[in-house]
Amino acid sequence: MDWLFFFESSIAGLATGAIYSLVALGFVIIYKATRVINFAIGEIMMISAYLFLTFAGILEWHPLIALPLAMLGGGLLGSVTEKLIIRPMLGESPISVVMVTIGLSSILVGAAQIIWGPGPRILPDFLPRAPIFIGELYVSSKIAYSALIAIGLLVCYLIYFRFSRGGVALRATASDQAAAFSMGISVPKVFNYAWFFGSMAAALAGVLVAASGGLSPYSGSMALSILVVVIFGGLDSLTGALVGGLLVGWLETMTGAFLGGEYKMLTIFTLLTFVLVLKPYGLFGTKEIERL
Amino acid sequence: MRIGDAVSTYPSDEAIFRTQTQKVWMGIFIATLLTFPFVSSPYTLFLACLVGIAVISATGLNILVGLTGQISLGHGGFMGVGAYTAVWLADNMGMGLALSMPLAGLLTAAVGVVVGLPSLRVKGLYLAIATMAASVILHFIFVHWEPVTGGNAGINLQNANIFGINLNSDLRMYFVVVPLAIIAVLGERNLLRTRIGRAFIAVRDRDISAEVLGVDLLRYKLMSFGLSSFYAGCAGALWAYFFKVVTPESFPLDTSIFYLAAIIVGGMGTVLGPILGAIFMTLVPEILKILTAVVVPILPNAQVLLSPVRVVVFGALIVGFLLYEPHGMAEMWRRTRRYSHLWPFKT
Amino acid sequence: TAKEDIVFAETALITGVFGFAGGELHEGIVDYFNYTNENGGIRGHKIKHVFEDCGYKVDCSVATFKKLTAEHNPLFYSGDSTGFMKAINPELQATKNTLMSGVSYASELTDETKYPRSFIIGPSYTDQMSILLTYAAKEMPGAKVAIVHSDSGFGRDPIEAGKAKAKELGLDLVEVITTKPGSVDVSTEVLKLRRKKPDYVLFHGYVLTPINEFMQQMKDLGMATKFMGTYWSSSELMYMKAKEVSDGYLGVMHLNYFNMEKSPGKEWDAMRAYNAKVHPDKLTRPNFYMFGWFQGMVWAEVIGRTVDAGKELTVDNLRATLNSIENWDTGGIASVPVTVRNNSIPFGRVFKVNAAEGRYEPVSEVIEIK
Amino acid sequence: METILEINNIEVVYNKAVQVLRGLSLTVPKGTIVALLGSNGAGKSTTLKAVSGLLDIEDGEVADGKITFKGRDVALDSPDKLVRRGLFHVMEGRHVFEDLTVEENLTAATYAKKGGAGARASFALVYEYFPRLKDRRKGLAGYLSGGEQQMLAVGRSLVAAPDLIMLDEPSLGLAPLLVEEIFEIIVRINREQGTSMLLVEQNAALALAVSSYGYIMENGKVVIDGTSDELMKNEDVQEFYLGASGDDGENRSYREIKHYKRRKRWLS
Amino acid sequence: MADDILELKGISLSFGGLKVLSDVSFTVPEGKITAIVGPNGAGKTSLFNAISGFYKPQAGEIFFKGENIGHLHPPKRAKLGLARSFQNIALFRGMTVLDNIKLGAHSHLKTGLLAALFYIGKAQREEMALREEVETKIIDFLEIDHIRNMSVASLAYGLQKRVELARALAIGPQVLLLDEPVAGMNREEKEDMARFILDLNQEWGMTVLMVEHDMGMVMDISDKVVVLNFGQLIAQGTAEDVKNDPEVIKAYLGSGNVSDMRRRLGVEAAGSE
Ligand SMILES: Nc1ncnc2c1ncn2[C@@H]1O[C@H](COP(=O)(O)OP(=O)(O)OP(=O)(O)O)[C@@H](O)[C@H]1O
Ligand SMILES: Nc1ncnc2c1ncn2[C@@H]1O[C@H](COP(=O)(O)OP(=O)(O)OP(=O)(O)O)[C@@H](O)[C@H]1O
Ligand SMILES: [Mg+2]
Ligand SMILES: [Mg+2]
Repeated sequence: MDWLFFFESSIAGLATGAIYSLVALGFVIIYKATRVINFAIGEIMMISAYLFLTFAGILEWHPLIALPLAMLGGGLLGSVTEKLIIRPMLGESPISVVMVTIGLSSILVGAAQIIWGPGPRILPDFLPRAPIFIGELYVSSKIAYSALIAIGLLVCYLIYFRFSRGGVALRATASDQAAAFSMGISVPKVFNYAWFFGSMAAALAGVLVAASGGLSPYSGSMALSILVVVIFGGLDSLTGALVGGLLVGWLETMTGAFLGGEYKMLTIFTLLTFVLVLKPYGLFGTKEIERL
Repeated sequence: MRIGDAVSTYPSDEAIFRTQTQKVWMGIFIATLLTFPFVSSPYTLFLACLVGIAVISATGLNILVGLTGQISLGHGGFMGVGAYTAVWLADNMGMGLALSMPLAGLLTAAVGVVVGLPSLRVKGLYLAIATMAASVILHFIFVHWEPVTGGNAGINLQNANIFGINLNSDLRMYFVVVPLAIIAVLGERNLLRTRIGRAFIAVRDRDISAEVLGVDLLRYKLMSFGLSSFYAGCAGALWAYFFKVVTPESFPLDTSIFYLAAIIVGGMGTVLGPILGAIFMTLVPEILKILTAVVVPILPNAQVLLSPVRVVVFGALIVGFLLYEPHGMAEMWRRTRRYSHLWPFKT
Repeated sequence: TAKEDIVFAETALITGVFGFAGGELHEGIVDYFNYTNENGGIRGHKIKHVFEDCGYKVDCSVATFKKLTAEHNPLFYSGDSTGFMKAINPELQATKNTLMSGVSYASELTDETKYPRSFIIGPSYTDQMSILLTYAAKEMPGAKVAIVHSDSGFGRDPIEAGKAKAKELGLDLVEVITTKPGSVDVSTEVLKLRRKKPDYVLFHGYVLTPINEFMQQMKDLGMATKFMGTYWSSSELMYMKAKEVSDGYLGVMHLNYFNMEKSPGKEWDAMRAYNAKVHPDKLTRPNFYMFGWFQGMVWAEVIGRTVDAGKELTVDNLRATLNSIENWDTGGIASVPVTVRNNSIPFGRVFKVNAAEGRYEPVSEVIEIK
Repeated sequence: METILEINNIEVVYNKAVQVLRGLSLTVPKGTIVALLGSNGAGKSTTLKAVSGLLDIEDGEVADGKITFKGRDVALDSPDKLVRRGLFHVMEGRHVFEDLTVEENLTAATYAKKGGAGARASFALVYEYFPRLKDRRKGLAGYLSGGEQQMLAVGRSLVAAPDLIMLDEPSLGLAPLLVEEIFEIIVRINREQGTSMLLVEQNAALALAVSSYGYIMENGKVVIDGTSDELMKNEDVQEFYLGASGDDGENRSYREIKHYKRRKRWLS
Repeated sequence: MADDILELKGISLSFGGLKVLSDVSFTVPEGKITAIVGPNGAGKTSLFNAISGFYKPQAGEIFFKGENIGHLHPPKRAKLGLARSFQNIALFRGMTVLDNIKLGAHSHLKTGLLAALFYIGKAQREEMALREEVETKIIDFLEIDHIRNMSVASLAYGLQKRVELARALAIGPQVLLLDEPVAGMNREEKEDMARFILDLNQEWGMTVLMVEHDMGMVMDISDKVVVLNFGQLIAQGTAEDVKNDPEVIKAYLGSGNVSDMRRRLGVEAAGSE
């Protein structure tokens, strides 16, 4: 066995996984607070990447300005989405809300095509290019730096939810809105913040993904992998998002490396099925309370 | 205005069509269906067949998702199983539709039951993704099991017939699809007035209470998966007979989402919902196209310029509909009907 | 007296994953017909062009076919996906009088008995791949080759045939890599290629991404590999979007490019002039536009020749005319003399990206696949 | 006496169609316990929701009338803001956060306080009043028994340290001993923290026992009000709310009702 | 014992480290009303869950008519005639009252999938017979005919409880398990419910096992009372016996004297401020 190749692939896989984790985190935050499964998260990533392209590529602003702006834009998109179409759906069956987000993704895809055209785009280079060698071990620099940035934001989020009341407010709101209100928790605000920060995480990931994978109005479809990630980790678990992301990223890459790309989806979904049968709420998801 | 309907026997109270008016309307509706193909253009006839197939498939998904509450993203994959099976049976066994479709349905039902096995433990979105896993695995099989599925190129249906009649025109297909769609819907409606339909709904509303009250959860969840897949398999078979070719790309994940959208926009858990939803999802894109064509005289390049706008509008329509009436078009229909019955009095 | 209009119908690809190519292609068709009509039509016949957009969805395309066929009874039809071409085949044969071409180069369509009315305006995917492999074998006999293709029906189409061809040409096929289409991270695949050190990497089933990323990462690693790609991967997008990285990239093309150093012929000049007149803002065009233009031109030629021969415009006659086309000089639109064989035009040339100049330059003679 | 809450002639409509309250008025003087009694569906919970602003969530609306809390119209503030101004609503049916642990439930209640942070100290107070919660503080609230959940619901209000607590059927589903306990604690909180209370109850005997003033409502209106002592002596109250048979004032037995009731229904 | 329809022997149940029931044994006499009382969290509902099979006790046996049913799935137990209502109303909100009740009869019906899809002969006859039975026996008895076609979600609380009872009756129970049947009701509704329970017991001869906190009602209508505390059985006997058991008073009943409590708290003083 070629161990060097194994380690190189592993690092690449974990790096991809870190970005998955970031999107998954955004997804989980939104789910935790609002119990909404956001199928449009891929499109939010895509739009944010286009924003970055506009700021950095077309207006030629410095990436250090363009990137936060793109994240802000993604966050605002999430926040506006929440206000306009999620809040009125409160209390409706979760699956109707899912459908609304699917409708939204169609809107965003069309809008991107109208605004930025249908063609594929490449983001301006903003990450260092020189390949990194750790001894013999080669790491693609884009991927490495992307992963570092992603991990940076991940850590910020995790620290916040670990050490502040924010996490409790989020879950309280999700569990019982009326009661959360009666505790003095501003439910609309929690919702809005969740969508804002969740989308912002996705936005950053969107830019990073597009930086190495390119961009088109249909790029959002990569979020399919994210669904797998959050199910692996558990829909409502931040830890799950982190671990699930790394795991899926690594597994996908290893499958690609040793079996071939056509087996990626097959492996992941097969494994997912086994995980679910053993742990129906993913690795870290909370079990739904069932009482009579 | 209509005042309460007096019924004197239990059977008449539980009949599907309880009033004379309803029966008359039904008659008119059937008559319209019968005459429609002779007055329609080939294009609308084609769309009608497409709607018919969609109605069958959506009704099947409604049994699983709407009635039993098990979210599935595997419906497209199930249709694929039905389609491949039907074509294979027709080409290799020389079967006609009358035999190949039910057999395809049965095989799909068996696959559905297997896919449904985790449903006892896995719920909600977790289940949805588990079913999606099934469709990914099915897709892999479609691509790689070359001797049967023809791999990438797919398989062509050479011998499309029913009772020896060649199904080579949309007109003939119409008279196969539409009666089957009616039977499919009636089946679902009948189910709802028996213990099985009630058990499905009980499982959806409160599964564990249902279990304590005597409903065997595994049995009914699997039954629902099986029945729903049977519908999907039959719809897939019809699809294959209609298009005469099946490839791995024929039933992508989008298909599953399409049908989910259809039943949600139409109204989950109702009989009418999947029908309205199937019509909506199939026809709205077409209607939008016609609308764009109207603008052409004013804006010559409209068809090109407005194409992405159509994508936006389609999404916006789904969102708008659900914001306006989260219970779907069936609920809107019910409201209108109630209103018209009470007219001219205000409710 | 004005002669009867000839109807050309089209399922366009303006939205959907291939929208960027489909839109250009559509404009190419539109412009060619307008140009022809403005110049008196084909032997006096004006062309009527009708179309609808379907966004790469089979059932929609079939619906559109039925609708347009019923309303306009077109003589020619331009279809979209391979799935559509297959689904419509029985229907097509049942129509009175329609011949089909489209954006699919699927190898299967070259079977004349199965698809007697469908036609590929160019070499099939298998032929494209063979042309590239032939070129590589000639440039560097026994070279190490890797194939990278997308995991879709389109991406998998020529792979088996390509493997056989590589063997036949004495090339050393060191790796076949499958990836998802679109935006993907390819660093692991690069790791694999880094070990195999191929002389050529041949891409199929992509438009731009992730080809640029492969090239970028492998160049960053200091590898001297040459990159090549089939038709959809040989557009101007390569140097427009991927910039310097694309320098030296090899594409296979049966057409000339919109942007050439010197004019390849009169028709090409006319096309440029017409485009400049109608779309003064479009200074350059991806060759999807040329493809549209060429598609119209082929059918116009077929009509012209049939009329000249004094034959009626029936499918059989048109078909016969089409098959008889041999060494037709397209005035610089096609990069090869057009000869029709097996429902297709199995010729091509290899072009190389000159990134500094921003154009493709021909580097091979016409390569014919038999 | 200073009033903390004043409800003036309010009307409440659900879904723009169902009118539930029809001109209801009541006052809670500062520092006292006021009981609000009434049969099922009279609109008691609706009244509380109208005060705390939770009607919105259920598509209800105060169509007419005015509610003032500490001299300010409640309509001016959002529900969460009201809580921070010192108005705490313990909802009917407990509404604990099932997926949160007991302690996290209390943490959630700290949002009711302006400062927020110092609130953790008050957890000790809660555990002192309800030792059973302390034992289960790491357990998920969803798995608590009904009574424990009720304790938690009241406990959360302690964390919030509000000026007025509105309690909706705190004794629902509680064991007799616990009912007494809860009521004792309610009185203690009222005494020790000076918190005013508006108490909605089915258990009229107890509610009147701990309150100083009571209102009885039927069909969205107050039908009788008076000091608790007066109400307890009222004959109708005794008959319909305290379960005493009209003539001798003794509690009537469930066994003796026999078919009398049902016959009455048949006739009407 | 021949006249004990249900017998629990040494039931122990725990969740993780939490002991919910420990070694609980008692019997339910046939044709009588037995009440289980005990503080909140004592394990009453859990005991019901164990009887109906939703919880699987770690130890102990449950005998129904002399047969060990400990290994049976919940639906099987329902079919045998163990019907129950739930502490937190558990009606199927997507169905009408009538369908909710009919669902109760589920395990006695035989219609198969095919027959159901086509609603042919047998299926139809069976449905009609069921409808007739539900209408005449249950709906009339519980006086809910006016709401039979309403959706349960829109019903008042008291009526919902009654529909739950109706659904339990449709199971065709031999033992009726009622979990807090009158919680949250006012006096009048309680009286109605008590009446129904008594009628079921006396006129239909049904065995009733109920959990209830309203001591007034428990004392008045039950023939036997079982007291649980912290998962342990601390007393059983007639209502009178139990009521005076000091341990029960200490753990569960309290003083039960309102005016006493009033005095203790000194409320009068506050009231007359
Ligand atoms: N969200 C709602 N939508 C429509 N009607 C409602 C809603 N909530 C309550 N109602 C109706 O308003 C009336 C009063 O309800 P409310 O809950 O205030 O009564 P209550 O006095 O608290 O009764 P209970 O003692 O049962 O708690 C009832 O008839 C009820 O059906
Ligand atoms: N599934 C479970 N997981 C963990 N703990 C549980 C579970 N079910 C019950 N418990 C615990 O078991 C104890 C007994 O609960 P149970 O619901 O049986 O009480 P109860 O006697 O019915 O009380 P109440 O009168 O308040 O309804 C409680 O402390 C509860 O938290
Ligand atoms: Mg209430
Ligand atoms: Mg209980």
